Amino acid sequence: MKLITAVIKPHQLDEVKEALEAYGISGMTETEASGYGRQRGHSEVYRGAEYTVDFVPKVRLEVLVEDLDARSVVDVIVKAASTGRIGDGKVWVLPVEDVARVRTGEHGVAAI
Amino acid sequence: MKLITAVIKPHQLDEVKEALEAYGISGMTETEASGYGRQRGHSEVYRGAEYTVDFVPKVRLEVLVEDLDARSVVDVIVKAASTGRIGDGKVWVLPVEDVARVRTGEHGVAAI
Amino acid sequence: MKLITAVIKPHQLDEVKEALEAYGISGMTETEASGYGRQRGHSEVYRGAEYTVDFVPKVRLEVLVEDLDARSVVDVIVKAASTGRIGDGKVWVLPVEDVARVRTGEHGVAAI
Amino acid sequence: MTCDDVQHRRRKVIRMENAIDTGTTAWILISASLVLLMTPALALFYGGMTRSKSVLNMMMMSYGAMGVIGVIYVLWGWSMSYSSESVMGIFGNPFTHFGLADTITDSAGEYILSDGLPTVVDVGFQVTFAIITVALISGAIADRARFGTWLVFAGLWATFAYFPMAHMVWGGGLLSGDGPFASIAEPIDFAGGTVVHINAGVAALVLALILGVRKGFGKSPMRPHNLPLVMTGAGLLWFGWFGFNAGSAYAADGGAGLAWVNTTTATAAAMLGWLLVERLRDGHATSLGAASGIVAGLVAITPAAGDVSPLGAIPLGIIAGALSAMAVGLKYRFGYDDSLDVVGVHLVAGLWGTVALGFLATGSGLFYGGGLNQLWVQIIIALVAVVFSAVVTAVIALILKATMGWRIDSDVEVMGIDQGVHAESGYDFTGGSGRLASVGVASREALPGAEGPARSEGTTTDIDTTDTRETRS
Amino acid sequence: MTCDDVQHRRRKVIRMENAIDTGTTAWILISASLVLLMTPALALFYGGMTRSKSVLNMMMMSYGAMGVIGVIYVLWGWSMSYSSESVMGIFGNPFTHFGLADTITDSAGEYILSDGLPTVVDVGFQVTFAIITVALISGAIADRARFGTWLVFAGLWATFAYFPMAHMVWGGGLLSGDGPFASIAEPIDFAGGTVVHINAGVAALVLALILGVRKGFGKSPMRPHNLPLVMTGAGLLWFGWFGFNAGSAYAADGGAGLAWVNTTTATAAAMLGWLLVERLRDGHATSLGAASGIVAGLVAITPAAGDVSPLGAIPLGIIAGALSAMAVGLKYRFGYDDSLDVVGVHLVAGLWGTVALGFLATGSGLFYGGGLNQLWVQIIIALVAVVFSAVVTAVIALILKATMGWRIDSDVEVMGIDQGVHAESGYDFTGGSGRLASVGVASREALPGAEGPARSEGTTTDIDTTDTRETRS
Amino acid sequence: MTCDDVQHRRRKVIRMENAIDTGTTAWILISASLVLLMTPALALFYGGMTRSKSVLNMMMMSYGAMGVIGVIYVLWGWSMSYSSESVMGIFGNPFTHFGLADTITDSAGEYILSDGLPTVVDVGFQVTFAIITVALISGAIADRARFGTWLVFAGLWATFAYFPMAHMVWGGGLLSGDGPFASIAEPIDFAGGTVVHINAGVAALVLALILGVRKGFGKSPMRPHNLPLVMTGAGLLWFGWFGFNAGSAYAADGGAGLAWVNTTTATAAAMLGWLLVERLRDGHATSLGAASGIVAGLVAITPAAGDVSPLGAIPLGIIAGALSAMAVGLKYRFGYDDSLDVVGVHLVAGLWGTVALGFLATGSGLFYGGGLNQLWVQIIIALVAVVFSAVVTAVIALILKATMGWRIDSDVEVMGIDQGVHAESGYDFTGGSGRLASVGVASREALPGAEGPARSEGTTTDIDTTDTRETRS
Ligand SMILES: Nc1ncnc2c1ncn2[C@@H]1O[C@H](COP(=O)(O)OP(=O)(O)O)[C@@H](O)[C@H]1O
Ligand SMILES: Nc1ncnc2c1ncn2[C@@H]1O[C@H](COP(=O)(O)OP(=O)(O)O)[C@@H](O)[C@H]1O
Ligand SMILES: Nc1ncnc2c1ncn2[C@@H]1O[C@H](COP(=O)(O)OP(=O)(O)O)[C@@H](O)[C@H]1O
Repeated sequence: MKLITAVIKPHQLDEVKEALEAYGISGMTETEASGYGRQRGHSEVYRGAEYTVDFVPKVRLEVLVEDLDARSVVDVIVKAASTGRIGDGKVWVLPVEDVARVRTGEHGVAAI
Repeated sequence: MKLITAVIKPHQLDEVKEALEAYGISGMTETEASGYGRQRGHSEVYRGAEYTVDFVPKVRLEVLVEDLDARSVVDVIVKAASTGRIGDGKVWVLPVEDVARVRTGEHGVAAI
Repeated sequence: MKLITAVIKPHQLDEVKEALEAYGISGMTETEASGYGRQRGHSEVYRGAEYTVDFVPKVRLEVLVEDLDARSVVDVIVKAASTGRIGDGKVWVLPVEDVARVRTGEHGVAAI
Repeated sequence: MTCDDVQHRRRKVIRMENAIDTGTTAWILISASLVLLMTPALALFYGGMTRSKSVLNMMMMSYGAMGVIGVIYVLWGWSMSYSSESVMGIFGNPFTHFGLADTITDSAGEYILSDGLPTVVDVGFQVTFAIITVALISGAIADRARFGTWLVFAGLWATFAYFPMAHMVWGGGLLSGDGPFASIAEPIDFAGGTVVHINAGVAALVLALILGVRKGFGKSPMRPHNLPLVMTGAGLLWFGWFGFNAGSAYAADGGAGLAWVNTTTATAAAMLGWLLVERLRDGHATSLGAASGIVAGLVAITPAAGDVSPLGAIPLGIIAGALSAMAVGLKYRFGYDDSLDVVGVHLVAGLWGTVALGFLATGSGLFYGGGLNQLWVQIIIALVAVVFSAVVTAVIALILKATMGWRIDSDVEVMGIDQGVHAESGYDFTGGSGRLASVGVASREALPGAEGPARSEGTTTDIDTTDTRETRS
Repeated sequence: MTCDDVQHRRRKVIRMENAIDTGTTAWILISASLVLLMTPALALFYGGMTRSKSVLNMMMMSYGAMGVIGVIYVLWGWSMSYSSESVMGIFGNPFTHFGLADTITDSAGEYILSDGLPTVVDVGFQVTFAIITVALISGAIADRARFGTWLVFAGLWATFAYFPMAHMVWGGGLLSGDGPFASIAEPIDFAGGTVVHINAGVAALVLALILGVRKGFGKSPMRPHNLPLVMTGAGLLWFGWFGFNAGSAYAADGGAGLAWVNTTTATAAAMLGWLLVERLRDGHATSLGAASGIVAGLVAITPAAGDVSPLGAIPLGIIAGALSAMAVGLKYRFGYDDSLDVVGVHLVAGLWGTVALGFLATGSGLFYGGGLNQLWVQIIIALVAVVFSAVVTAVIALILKATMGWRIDSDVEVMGIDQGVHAESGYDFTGGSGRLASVGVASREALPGAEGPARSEGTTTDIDTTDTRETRS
Repeated sequence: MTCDDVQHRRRKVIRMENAIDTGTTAWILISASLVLLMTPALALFYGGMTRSKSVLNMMMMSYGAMGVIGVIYVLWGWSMSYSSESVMGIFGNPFTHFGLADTITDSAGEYILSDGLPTVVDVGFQVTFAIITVALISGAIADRARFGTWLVFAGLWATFAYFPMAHMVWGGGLLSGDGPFASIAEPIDFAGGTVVHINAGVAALVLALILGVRKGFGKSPMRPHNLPLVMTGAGLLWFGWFGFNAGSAYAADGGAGLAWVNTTTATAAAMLGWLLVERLRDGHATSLGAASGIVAGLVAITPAAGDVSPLGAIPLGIIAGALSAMAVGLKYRFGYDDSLDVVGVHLVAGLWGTVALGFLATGSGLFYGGGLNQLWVQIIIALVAVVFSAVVTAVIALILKATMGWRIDSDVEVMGIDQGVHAESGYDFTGGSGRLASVGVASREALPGAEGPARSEGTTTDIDTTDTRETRS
């Protein structure tokens, strides 16, 4: 099993979710995140003092998948999340040793 | 060493924390998350327009453990987090190559 | 490739970011987190009822690096994040199987 | 109608005057506006104190009281409070002035005046008291009450507890200067210690007992989610209370000025009293303590605002703050879930303020050489108010429990009453995900693109109460 | 000047009195203050309803209106509204009283009075109406309008739409009791159903059409980010509206009292009306519904506050709430992005309140045996107001579209107008990261340690509109 | 007492009148209420501007001032301000009217009147000015001051700086029309430019210098955490300021109306002035700028509200806004941490408003042909106020520094003063984890299930100041 983590732009979330669902993935976990990279932050001015905010809002998605699906799921995400502009984000794949479903106590692929 | 990640229902957090502490684990990191899965979200109505919120609030726990503890810690979490209802969450285990404690600079198992 | 996750004190974030940048790392993802460990939380009192908040605010940084950089990046982070006090946090290293850049679809080291 | 048709607050002699006093009229107009503002202020005070998942329901209980009482007051509320056709000194005949008949203008089409004040202005002033009193009670039943049951309760309680009590104390009834106890000493309730605070505080206790505790009461943390809101509420309450207390002088004169100064002095003192207890007992002076002390002081000075000196207002306030600070913990010991401490603040400080007049009333109080009579009569009216409110509230609440039911589903309580009952969330700071599913145009059509038929069964079932039924696939 | 130089609201005979009525003066002074407060209250009501990324811009449109109108009103606003030199009954000569010349004191240096009220107090009262009317419009163009264009629009619209309409209805113009339609029946607009609500509501519709929809309108969720703010705003609006309606009695008397009571009764009823529609249609009574119902009720009673009975105010309110609750969905059907429902609330309830007087006006209304004349004249003034406002607004808005431009960059719209246009964020609860880059001392130096020269080009380019240019390395 | 016992604001001749003016009384009653509201409004304005970890402490400094001054004003504040037993024209004898003796009623038990206004109403009005002035200062010492020291400072500063200054300017003292400078021209301070704003602004500067800068000042971002709160505060301040300025006319008359209109006009103009500077200098007009401009305008018009024309109020306001917008950056250049810009806003605009009268006062100002005398005397009273406030504040603050200490522990400062000092958090939007450990019933028992004995040592030690001691195991 693999854990696919995707850091994407917030307003692409719905599109990614729908693409995953269309692919057959129906579970995922989302966290709010902030990204630092080539995409620049913005600055704000309060009573003439300028603040630079370097981090840009992102959404971080985690999806557990079977080994075989990993590659295609990465592709699905990349396709759905892409706007072609700086800051579209990253997707990475980690090996997973075990998964358990809390409700049933099942382990392994059945638990995804 | 292993990294155990658990996505659970928010109001089970205290129970899981206490179960881990009883087991002998006394460190963990928590992030707020939202989950998408079999458990449905809810809808809200604003001036007659109905919005569907698909993601459900979850808590995401990360626990670094020694290899030998991994299996039992997963069990401890599953037991403590379970309410027997849809949406109780998932637990997964990742292999960890190195751990360092920032304060002391220690590495490896000593740093957990 | 490796994924380095660091859980640090919030007001060390800027220092760590600058140290990483100085080292040559110019991308990272940040999430707000809460930590539980040796550092104690605090208590609050509302109309005479005392609440204990066990979790302490932390920042969770994720940095994708090439294999060779992993060890040094951990060191850079440990050095920049350290204040010498309880609760400075942890850094851990996970193996990464694949990385993709969403904007371009590139894979592997080029995508970092 | 004739002018002696209406009996009113602190005035024994009602006479028809030809001349309007525009200054007094202006003052009561603005006082009425100030007291009306107190209910939204209370909604902030209460709303900030709940957890974020129930802030809207908490505010809605106050706003709902505005809706219900705002309508019924002009129908039968005024008549039940101030009709001179008193039924055994307990309530006025609801039909004499039903719908404000014979209240606004006389047969010649002229506005009816009483002591230079148009009666219709007084109606406005009075309705605001009825609203806030009902709203106060809601603090006891945070997070768990059916909204429909609350609205019905609001109407019934105003009718059977508030209007009669207003009649008894201010409308020439049993507890007024025309009542049987006045032979001991004239009972003093300047602006509503019995009618408003004891009345609401007792009702709160009764409701808390009848509804039972929230899930996790005494264990889970239920700390205020937004203290700046609480402090804003307390500040606006203080502001509005000038209408409540100084407006109750019924004139723009020195008496109103004295009530104004006493209100400020006692409130400042009560804030310090509460903070002092906290500092000594818990080690920290808190902002919730300051806000709560303000309200305790305002409550305690309410019955006394026109009848103590500013020097007397200082101990009255300090003791009110300290007493309430100590009383709010009792619910944990006795196990009633008076969620936002209506009992600890309004009942305790209301009783204290009413009884303290026995000592501090300038002229008739014990410390001013007036003997024990005033103290005695103050205790009597407080007790009558306690008993009356307890009985009436219990009867209404139990009937509603048996018929409509009081508690929401316990899973909805855990999920949050805002989402479950009102289908809303208080806050959305991230502009999170979600889809627009359908829009409620008159004909309630689904939007193009919305999946399936509009789910008219609402949201409350979408939580983990049921098992496999609720799966997506 | 002579005293008959000024024509004013509901008074046919303007006479110079020697004696000031301090009670009335006090009441109008506080009424003016209350109405001024309505604009910040509106900013809360509107601001809470937007997404968190646009809350500041939303509030700034209201505050900006205070800035612009606050200045131009004393320059030419008063004169255009109330100068007795009327230009065809449509507007007053802006020069007669430019800069309040001959308005405050007479040649002897005494304050000019009219019916016992100093005219300068009336000026204060009037400016607040002009401000709030302009601010109301902004609800239609949330999240997407250039701030500079808005400020210019505010000044032009007040000048060409508001001041003339005030003149027509209250300043002795076309739609007043001195106008041509008064021969049918005297038109009634007690406190601004036509001048304020229909006027602003139509302008909102026209602007929404001219600006076009927001990105994602009807698809993305655009739910309120802070409902406690919305409810607070509604509560403060109710409070402020007492100045608006009861202040429009122009005296501290029974008439003001009647307006006060009607305002409360109709508003309470409208809240219940809105909640009822929601409960039946959507299954949930919401807090946004309660807040919206309050505003709908306040709007509907505005033209009628002095001319219906409290019993008449109840159906007037209930129907206003229900109608508006049904009307807010129309924008989805017809595809105009009236973001915060100015049309559904202010135009619909404003029309209803104005026309309802034809039925409910005590004395002249159909239900009071007054025949059809009042109804007929109410429909006429409503229609004239609709057409006048539509034409004037369209001309101004189209000219601005062609010259300054209305819409912000669509990428800024997605990022959020607060960051893009005002270089601010509404909230920062985490005390997140960031650096102080430079400070704007008079000479605007970079701080020691700030990297590079101060970026004076601002922030709006720092977003993902451009491609490789914006990379860091 | 005799009636000439009290010297008061702008009235040279104090006469005992038999007749109360109820209109004026109503206006001053409501004005007092409005000014009292300004302090909670200030708490919002200031609270929203801090980081979220200090919002409660920031608000508590304002509320704490209400507590302390609310009590001491009736004890000795009134007497020190307005007793006719003046000590060298600097302060009144605190004992003449200690506890409001001989202030409320005369020997016959009748309310004492002065110019038709009951003196007790005036007491209420005055106490609110004292409160807000003290609260204003707190903006300079955000995030870092011991709460106990602040409360003591509040009481001392009111006693030694505010009451004397009120006496000097309004109580017939040195800077009044009865003082030595009146021979040049009668000094003008209509509503408190010197007494309130210069006084508080100078005190703020002195405190900022004595307390020193916050950790990270000029480097870390310290941006406002809740701008809607700031804007709400500014809106409520504007509203409350009508009591402050128009109430200072001491009558419900044309003079009050003029002050009202000037207040609105200058404030609108100042908002535009501030926004203009920002737009030109920084490229963005901000909401914080609008809110700040409002306050700068209100401050500048304060001394001038009754003595300029609305046309004069426009430049007075614009310049106030622009000057303050430029001045707020000075703290970075000179390195004093006047955290929320009390100096930049209150001192600068207060000085400007006071001095501008030399040019713009109708009648005596330079631009009105009055020569230089008025300008000269305005500069003198401003300078005297600056020096007096600086000296008194420095003495008090240094004594407190040496005795109680001003600064909280630097680790608590980093963690957040709310948690460290008040043991509270401003917000909890997630209903996060945590346990109820014990409850403070009178006898403070631990709850069943709470671990170990109640930790009475509070929370401040639970942070990373100590090392191994604080480990869990
Ligand atoms: N080395 C990295 N490790 C972890 N996250 C990264 C890394 N580099 C970039 N990211 C994440 O990816 C996001 C997009 O990266 P950025 O460099 O801005 O644009 P792009 O991926 O289009 O080149 C960042 O905001 C950050 O969240
Ligand atoms: N494939 C997945 N990858 C990552 N997280 C998942 C996945 N499936 C489920 N989850 C997480 O687990 C939570 C519970 O899953 P759900 O399907 O609702 O119920 P259950 O686990 O009881 O079958 C989800 O809300 C989500 O956070
Ligand atoms: N076993 C663990 N697994 C995951 N995170 C941990 C673990 N132990 C500690 N942490 C994280 O590291 C932070 C610091 O740990 P703590 O024990 O307080 O201090 P220190 O690391 O200095 O000994 C914790 O707040 C928590 O976020």
